[in-house]
Amino acid sequence: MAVSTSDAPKTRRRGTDAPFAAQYHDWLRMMHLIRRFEERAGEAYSIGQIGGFCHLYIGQEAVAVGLISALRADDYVISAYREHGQALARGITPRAIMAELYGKATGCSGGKGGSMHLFDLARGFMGGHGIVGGQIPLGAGFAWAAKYRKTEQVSLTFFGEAAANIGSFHEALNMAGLWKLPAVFVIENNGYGMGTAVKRSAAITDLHLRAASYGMPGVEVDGQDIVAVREAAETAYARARAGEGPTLLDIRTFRYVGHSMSDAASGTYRSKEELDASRQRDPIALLEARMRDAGLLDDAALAELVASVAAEVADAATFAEESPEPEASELWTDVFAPTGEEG
Amino acid sequence: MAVSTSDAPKTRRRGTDAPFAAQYHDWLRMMHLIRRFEERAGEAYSIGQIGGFCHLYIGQEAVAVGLISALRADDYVISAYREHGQALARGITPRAIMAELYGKATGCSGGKGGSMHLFDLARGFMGGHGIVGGQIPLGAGFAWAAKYRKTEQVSLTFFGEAAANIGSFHEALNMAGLWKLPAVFVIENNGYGMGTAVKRSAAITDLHLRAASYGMPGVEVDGQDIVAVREAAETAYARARAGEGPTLLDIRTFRYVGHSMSDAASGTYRSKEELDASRQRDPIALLEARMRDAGLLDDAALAELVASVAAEVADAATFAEESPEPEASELWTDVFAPTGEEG
Amino acid sequence: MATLTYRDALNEALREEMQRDGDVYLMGEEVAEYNGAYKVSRGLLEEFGPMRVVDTPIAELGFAGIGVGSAMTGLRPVIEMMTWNFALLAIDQIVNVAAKIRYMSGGQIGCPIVFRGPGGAALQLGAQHSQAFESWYAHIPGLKVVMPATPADAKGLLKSAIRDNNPVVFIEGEMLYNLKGEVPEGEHLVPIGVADVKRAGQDVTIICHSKTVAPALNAAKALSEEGIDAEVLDLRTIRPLDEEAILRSVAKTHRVVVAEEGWYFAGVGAQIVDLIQREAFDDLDAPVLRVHQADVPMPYNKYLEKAAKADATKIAAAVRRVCYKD
Amino acid sequence: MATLTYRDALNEALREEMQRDGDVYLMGEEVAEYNGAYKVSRGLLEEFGPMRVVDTPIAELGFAGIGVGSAMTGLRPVIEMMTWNFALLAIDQIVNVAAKIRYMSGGQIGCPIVFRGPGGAALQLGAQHSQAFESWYAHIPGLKVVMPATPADAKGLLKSAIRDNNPVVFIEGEMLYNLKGEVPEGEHLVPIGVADVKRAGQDVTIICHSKTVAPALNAAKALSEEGIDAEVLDLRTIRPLDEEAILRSVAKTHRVVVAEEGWYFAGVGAQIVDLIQREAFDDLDAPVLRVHQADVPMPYNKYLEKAAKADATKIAAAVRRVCYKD
Ligand SMILES: Cc1ncc(C[n+]2csc(CCOP(=O)(O)OP(=O)(O)O)c2C)c(N)n1
Ligand SMILES: Cc1ncc(C[n+]2csc(CCOP(=O)(O)OP(=O)(O)O)c2C)c(N)n1
Ligand SMILES: [Mg+2]
Ligand SMILES: [Mg+2]
Repeated sequence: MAVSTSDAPKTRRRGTDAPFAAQYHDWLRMMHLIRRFEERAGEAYSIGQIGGFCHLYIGQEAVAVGLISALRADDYVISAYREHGQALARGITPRAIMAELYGKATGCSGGKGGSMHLFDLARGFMGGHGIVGGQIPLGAGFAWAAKYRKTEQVSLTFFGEAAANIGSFHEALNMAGLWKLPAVFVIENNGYGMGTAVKRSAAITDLHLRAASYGMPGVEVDGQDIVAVREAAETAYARARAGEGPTLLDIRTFRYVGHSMSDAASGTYRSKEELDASRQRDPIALLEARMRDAGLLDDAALAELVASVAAEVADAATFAEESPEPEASELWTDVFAPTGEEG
Repeated sequence: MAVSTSDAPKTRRRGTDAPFAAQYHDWLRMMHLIRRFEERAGEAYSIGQIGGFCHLYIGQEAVAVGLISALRADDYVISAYREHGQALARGITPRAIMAELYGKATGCSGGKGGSMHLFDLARGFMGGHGIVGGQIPLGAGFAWAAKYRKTEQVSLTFFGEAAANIGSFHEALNMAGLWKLPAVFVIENNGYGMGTAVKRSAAITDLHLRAASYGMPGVEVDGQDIVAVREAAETAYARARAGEGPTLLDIRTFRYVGHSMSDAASGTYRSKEELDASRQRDPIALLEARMRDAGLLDDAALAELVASVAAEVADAATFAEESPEPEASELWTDVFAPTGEEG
Repeated sequence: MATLTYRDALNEALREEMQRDGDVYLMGEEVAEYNGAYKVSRGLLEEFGPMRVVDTPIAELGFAGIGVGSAMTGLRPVIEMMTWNFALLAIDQIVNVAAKIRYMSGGQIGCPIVFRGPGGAALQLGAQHSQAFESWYAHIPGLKVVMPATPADAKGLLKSAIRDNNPVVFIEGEMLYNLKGEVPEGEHLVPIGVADVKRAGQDVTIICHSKTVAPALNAAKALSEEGIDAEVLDLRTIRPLDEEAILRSVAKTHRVVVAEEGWYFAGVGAQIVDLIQREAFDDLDAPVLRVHQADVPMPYNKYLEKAAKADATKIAAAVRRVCYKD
Repeated sequence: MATLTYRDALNEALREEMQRDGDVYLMGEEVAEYNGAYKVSRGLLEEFGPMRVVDTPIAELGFAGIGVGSAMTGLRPVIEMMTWNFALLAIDQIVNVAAKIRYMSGGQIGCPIVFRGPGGAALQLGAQHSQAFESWYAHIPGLKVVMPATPADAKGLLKSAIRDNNPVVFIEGEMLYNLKGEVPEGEHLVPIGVADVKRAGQDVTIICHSKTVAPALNAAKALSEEGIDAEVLDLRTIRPLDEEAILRSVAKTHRVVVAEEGWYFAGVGAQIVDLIQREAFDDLDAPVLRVHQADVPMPYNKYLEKAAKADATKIAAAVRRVCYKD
């Protein structure tokens, strides 16, 4: 793996197919599930069934699936507010997530968290955080805990490229590098922070080079090619579990939609042309082509997959709609730990 | 000037003497003045004439004098709490500084600031700040103001190497690089943040390499050789005034004393041997040798210089002792601007 | 007078002050090309250009410090916090530098800066995005804290804040931006530190600010039908607090309810209670009661959120209690 | 009982709890090899090693977040802030994560963490190093705020804080570290949320905490010679506040002075006044008065600093006024 102290950006290209072929179907289904889920969430939002802020993941599916599919069940995952896709990839059910977006008692945060605050402790899914960069030190903290307990767990932290300019990024990566924590820091580089393009917010645009400040490898990865993402993930996890320290991945991807439901996909800060161009390397289409080439997918199989995903998402929406609101008394619970269970 | 994206540390060696020979005497006198002033401040502190925290600059004199001697009168200087030397180099009188340490009304901050908060707006000396790293965005702000007003002023920001691990360093340098601000960021790298050696606080010890994250040159400089410091300063200022943007200087120096008056010079975290070794390249002795080689200094001249410096510091101490305390009413002034002078 | 939204009133204040004084500039996330996350700065980039309307990276601590530094040299920055929740990252520069630099420098260095943006809760934004921090900033000597509730006050107070030579924490409200009202054109200055009687009344005083002003007026309307004539006093400025206006009203009504959006413990209302019981102890016919957010992080669910928030119903109930009419 | 300094009582609490529970670790600047900037952690590195006594870079936001993250996995970190002034840089992690994570996650994820270090002013450290922020933390639901005034309480409360399953803001005092007192050996637990009558009295209640306890006792001593018998109530915990203990004392004395180190506006004292006038309105024979820091940034000059601080003289004067004896 390239250490980032040299100038040339390292782009991980499609790797050999062999090792992963058996998992393509699962990956493809999960990417379709994420996309369909997000489309449905967008519909629900636009008719007021979902409130607050809602940030969709459409276009970035290969990043979450490629990275999370390679994790151990006891590893930790943490992200920002654009985390529906990562939550699904980590195995939280569409029902529990959709119900959370609806604010229902059956949601994965009991209706108290919402779209930006999805949690599932049993799956090591640690949120869902709304303050840009705030999850980066937390991710380093999970890695610290893994090192403390000698469990060889990995802590996987997702954040947007705009978060690479905030102080917590610098402080957390320095300590992670200094202490060789088993952490993998993922810049989900979709090119924009709200309406601000990378070149207007970062003094350098090859963000993987920042790894050099922290004594860790920095790798640029093609985020539309799930195989490239998966390969980068495995290298980074192996390094982390071996006690060799953290890795910074700069994963280049695209956000097909607006920053949030209240932002247009194109217009003010990016052109329709740019947006259309970005869709040319669609992560789902790329994997489908790869599978067809390898004779692992035909129209019938794809149709069946798409149909089952649609059904699962429809079921999740129905479940969310029919689920009860939290009890009024829930307003007052979960502020403090139940008494009598001191450590 | 070397851009820091390559691995090899660039150490600026003694430059040619010619261009600066005329200024050696002033530099030497200022370095002696700083050292003698700090010795006297230390004495005053130990008998309770000075209170609070007191961080001495002994050993680092060439850094302040080399950098500040090359500034224009209308440039800005800002530092942390170890700033007596920089305040003197910027021309604040020993009387006004010593009086401030004594908390007297005649002090450069009216007795309200103290050792950590020396100010002189007329000289563009903007403090004296106590929160590690807090002055770095402020220094970028002076540079922003210079760019806004098109004045070709430079903003010179001093901070310790331990401050290079805090978020404000990252945020400020990124914006300075992004906006090509006329700023020079100086890591006064004395090897320790309180009791913590660089290698225990930073994931990489060649801190000038961090400049690569911000698209600016990063240069390692021999901070005991005032000529090397001065040369690095001139290159960086020229770049800033030309609108080419900021520079990060990693200036290697030594703190001969403890972190503050309440910390021993050696013992707990560094050995007597290490401390003695560091004194082998004393910045004052090095310049004296250079001057003697060039026939610019003899024993008589040196004795005279030392005597006049001693007299000036003694006068400053007497002035401070005899100066009045601030009026009791001063407690309530300077919280808000005088009314009636709205902008 | 033109009828403007609170948003456009702020925009007008910014435009007028930037036209008036070349040292005034606006800096923050998405303020320029995006016209502001809440469109408060619409059109300003076009009119004033990229040096005076400046998009920043996401680096609240850094750009707050850059703003403070530039103000130390005499510029008059307006630093937009996309929301005040994010200002927690910048609070060191606001509290340790902006609020103290004049004092620490013995009066040499001023800091004429405005930090502005929406505070408090909107709708279903969850715990991290729904916080009212005015009591925190008001706690700090050296800061002024301004919180307009109407479009006219928004314009007049922002203009005064920009001309003020001290750091001003100017807290708006996402839920107020679309509020419409009459706004005087041009040179309309509302002085900082002066409260405003939004409704005169005899029986009880409802002290409120920002987002609790409208509910207080609604409560007063409802109560008038029950024969309770409530005075609604809008603080407009939290610091310096208009103590005279508060005591004047209390001397008239002898009963007080303080309504604020934030949490109760050491909130703004607590300070007002302290003032009243100290300075008007014998005027009071009943203990002062407070209405505030439920003492929990803000929940996402819309019904729980509604139950958590201060509203007209809760204000009216508190008024009935202080009038012993419940 | 052994006589220990407040510093050594804290050290004993840390040592005992680290011996008791392998999930407890200490992290912060200079806590390990340097034995702590104020030597509170002396000897702990030696006994527990570098994974459990951890020196950090200067990165308050980062290591506070690392602590919070590790607590989310069930570890029980004690995060030392070299002083609470520097915690302003970390306050986003304390307020937006530690205080809210349990609520936002619907009760799934706890955060058993202690943030500790000296708060308030020492001697001549200037404006940026002399601030008391307890009212800020106490404002936030989800945080507990503990401020012991004696060595025994320091040990007993720190042990309770470390065993508490919630985030605890534990504020010590540089000026208290050398204070000596009797400290029970071993399993000495002082419950969080329980105030303590440090001196019983009949005529007036002085409510205080942390650094105002000693001056309150001195004032009470002086006042007793004037025939005023003052009760001194040490809050010990700011949040949850022991409201019963306060109201019990007020019901007895009918007169109250609240003394705190920090600024007045929306300070802890304001909340106590709010409580008392609401719950004990008819018990009060005089308005509650408050003693606090002058409403200015802390000056460096020693005489100005002394004049700015709350002390026994000011407390005694306030007591005379509430007793109408001045
Ligand atoms: C500290 C902070 N500042 C500002 C915001 C408002 N905000 C939310 S998302 C966002 C853009 C983040 O962009 P990026 O990190 O690239 O992530 P993306 O949205 O592209 O996934 C901003 C400015 C915030 N939530 N937190
Ligand atoms: C934010 C913050 N954290 C901690 C401190 C306490 N502190 C004061 S100086 C210092 C060490 C700084 O070392 P360095 O930056 O190398 O400067 P030097 O003292 O060596 O000149 C520390 C930890 C502080 N003042 N501010
Ligand atoms: Mg992005
Ligand atoms: Mg240092």
